[in-house]
Amino acid sequence: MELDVQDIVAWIEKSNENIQANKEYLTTLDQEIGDGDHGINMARGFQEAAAKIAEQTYTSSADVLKDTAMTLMSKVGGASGPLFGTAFLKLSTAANGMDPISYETFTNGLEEAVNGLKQRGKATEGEKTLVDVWSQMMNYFKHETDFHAETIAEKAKKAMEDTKDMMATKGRAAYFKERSVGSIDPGSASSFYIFQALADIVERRA
Amino acid sequence: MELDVQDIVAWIEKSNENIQANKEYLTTLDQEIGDGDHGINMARGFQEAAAKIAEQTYTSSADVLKDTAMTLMSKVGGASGPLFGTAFLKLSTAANGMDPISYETFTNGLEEAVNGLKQRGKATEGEKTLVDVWSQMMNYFKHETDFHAETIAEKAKKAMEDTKDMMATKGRAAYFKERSVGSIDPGSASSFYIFQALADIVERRA
Amino acid sequence: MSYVGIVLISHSPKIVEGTKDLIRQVIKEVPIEIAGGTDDGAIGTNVEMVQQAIERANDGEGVSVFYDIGSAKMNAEMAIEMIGEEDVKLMGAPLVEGSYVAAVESGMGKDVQRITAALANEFG
Amino acid sequence: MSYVGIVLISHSPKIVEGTKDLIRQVIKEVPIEIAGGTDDGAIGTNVEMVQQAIERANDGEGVSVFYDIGSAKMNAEMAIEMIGEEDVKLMGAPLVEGSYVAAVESGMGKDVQRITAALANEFG
Ligand SMILES: Nc1ncnc2c1ncn2[C@@H]1O[C@H](COP(=O)(O)OP(=O)(O)O)[C@@H](O)[C@H]1O
Ligand SMILES: Nc1ncnc2c1ncn2[C@@H]1O[C@H](COP(=O)(O)OP(=O)(O)O)[C@@H](O)[C@H]1O
Ligand SMILES: [Mg+2]
Ligand SMILES: [Mg+2]
Ligand SMILES: [Mg+2]
Ligand SMILES: [Mg+2]
Repeated sequence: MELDVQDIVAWIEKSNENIQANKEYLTTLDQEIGDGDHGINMARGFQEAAAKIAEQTYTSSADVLKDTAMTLMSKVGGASGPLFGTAFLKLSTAANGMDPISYETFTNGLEEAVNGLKQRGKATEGEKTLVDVWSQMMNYFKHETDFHAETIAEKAKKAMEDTKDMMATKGRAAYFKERSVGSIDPGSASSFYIFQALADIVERRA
Repeated sequence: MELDVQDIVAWIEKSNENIQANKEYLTTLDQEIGDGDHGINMARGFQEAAAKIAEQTYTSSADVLKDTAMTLMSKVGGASGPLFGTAFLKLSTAANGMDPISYETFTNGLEEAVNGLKQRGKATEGEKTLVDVWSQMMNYFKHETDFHAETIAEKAKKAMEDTKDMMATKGRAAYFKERSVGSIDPGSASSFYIFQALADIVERRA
Repeated sequence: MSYVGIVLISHSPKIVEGTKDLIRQVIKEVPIEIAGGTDDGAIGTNVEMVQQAIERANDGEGVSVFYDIGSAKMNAEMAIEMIGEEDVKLMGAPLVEGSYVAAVESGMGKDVQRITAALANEFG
Repeated sequence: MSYVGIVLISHSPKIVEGTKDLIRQVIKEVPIEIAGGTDDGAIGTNVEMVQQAIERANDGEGVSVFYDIGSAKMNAEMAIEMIGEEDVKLMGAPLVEGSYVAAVESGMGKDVQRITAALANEFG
């Protein structure tokens, strides 16, 4: 299966829907081990990204992903802004001139995104950040050979839930040390909604 | 010679006059190696102290000195507030129950004041602070046996001028490192005006 | 439950107001009191304002006191001596960064000693 | 004469306004630019505001950039990468205390390298 420009547009739209629908929940998670703005941040960023994309007709997935990245970077307002911005920018770079996007291209993009996230956040796996979701998804994608809607969603959910038992050592949650254990990482939850949106697009196409 | 309550009242009044008259100059000194508020700080503090003392009839020098100390502490607003406050508080303690104040009592008070200043400012001689004036004055007082108007003023002036060639290692001026060399320390200049006022009182009595 | 209070002292009222805003986003229960500027709102510090802030911030669990530069420290030391309570501690850690850490620690129920240790660990 | 500029980044507009006030009392000539809060004035940071502040602060001598906590650092790093100039440096020193030192050093005509060294010396 390949993803065309309209699929990528739909992915961003669906991600935005999921995040708007779960805005309160994301905020609740961030209240437990952060400053309680993650839902607001992500909702603002994705709302603007979706609006920006709706304004235009795109002929390249890379452009959709790049506009998403730039909007998230400037509009989110918290740590997740530069982070999701970086992830989508790396996906954009990998997608450049590759329409429609093959499974392999997408997987390469994911790998670059994980590298970018780690570099931007100075974080690695196991630190209770969104890196944990993106990294597990990259491993899963590398292990498979094609998009599978159901397992994408399942894997992302599992990766998000795995952050619950971790102790945060990066970002705001790190100030809470041992107290951070027992809550799902907010950025990982948003990441799950983004992969869940991807699964929906894949399913619709299949 | 001894100093009675009226002399101490006159000392504070005269100190205030000197400081008001040199407010601009003190500010200029502090602009060179500080934040330019020393004249304003000292003028405000001494104005309030003189006003407070004018309100009441005192029967004890210790009370005059204590009211001066407390007013300086709360009204000066900069580092010199707690410092001059400490100096006058120590003079007050030494004067307690000792009216009229003998040369010896005054000298003891100066010694306590220097100890207090050093403790409060974590400073010692040679760091280009008001400690340099108070410490030299204490040494001079210990060396003499009675108040001498002219030499008090001379010694204080000399001690103030000696700070010019020092490099500041305490207070705001310390940020300027080598650049602090070549300017008179503002707090030492105010200290000079206070000792000059003392000399005037001594002269008037003589 | 009572928490260790946080007192923020700065030459500038805005710095401590903003720092309090930053902490309040995360920590609601811990007492935070500020003493910024002189009593007439100029750049400077005032020992009475510091003393009053410390007294307001003390719910019985003590207070961690933060300052910005030089003379704020002197006024803080003087206020702390005047108050004369064992569990009111002056912190050498940076004002904004340090007080944020202290507030989170206090919100987790740590006492003054443990907050002081956490700051020493973080800021050396 | 040109001086190394100072950029202050904070989650709170007030913190950087107050810090600028504090520095301006002492140092008049050095460019100081602030990026506080999000573009709608809430608590947070904004990469574009940071980037613009750095550009305004650069008189050709480079810029020392200060931030308060976590995500401000990430936005600062990103802005600095986007600008891609050698003499724009992110400082690990505390926002209020560090920028005060840097401003005094810059006012004495020190370059970015020497300011960075002075801060490392002071704040480790
Ligand atoms: N250094 C970091 N590396 C990777 N991810 C991080 C880092 N700091 C924060 N995060 C992610 O960002 C999320 C918080 O985002 P958000 O609440 O929007 O920002 P802020 O923490 O600035 O308020 C966290 O849940 C975590 O997943
Ligand atoms: N740590 C210190 N020890 C002794 N004296 C000091 C110290 N810090 C500052 N001073 C004195 O205070 C004077 C500056 O006072 P002022 O300008 O009123 O306060 P600020 O420096 O807070 O603006 C200096 O000239 C110096 O004599
Ligand atoms: Mg948050
Ligand atoms: Mg935030
Ligand atoms: Mg001054
Ligand atoms: Mg001052």
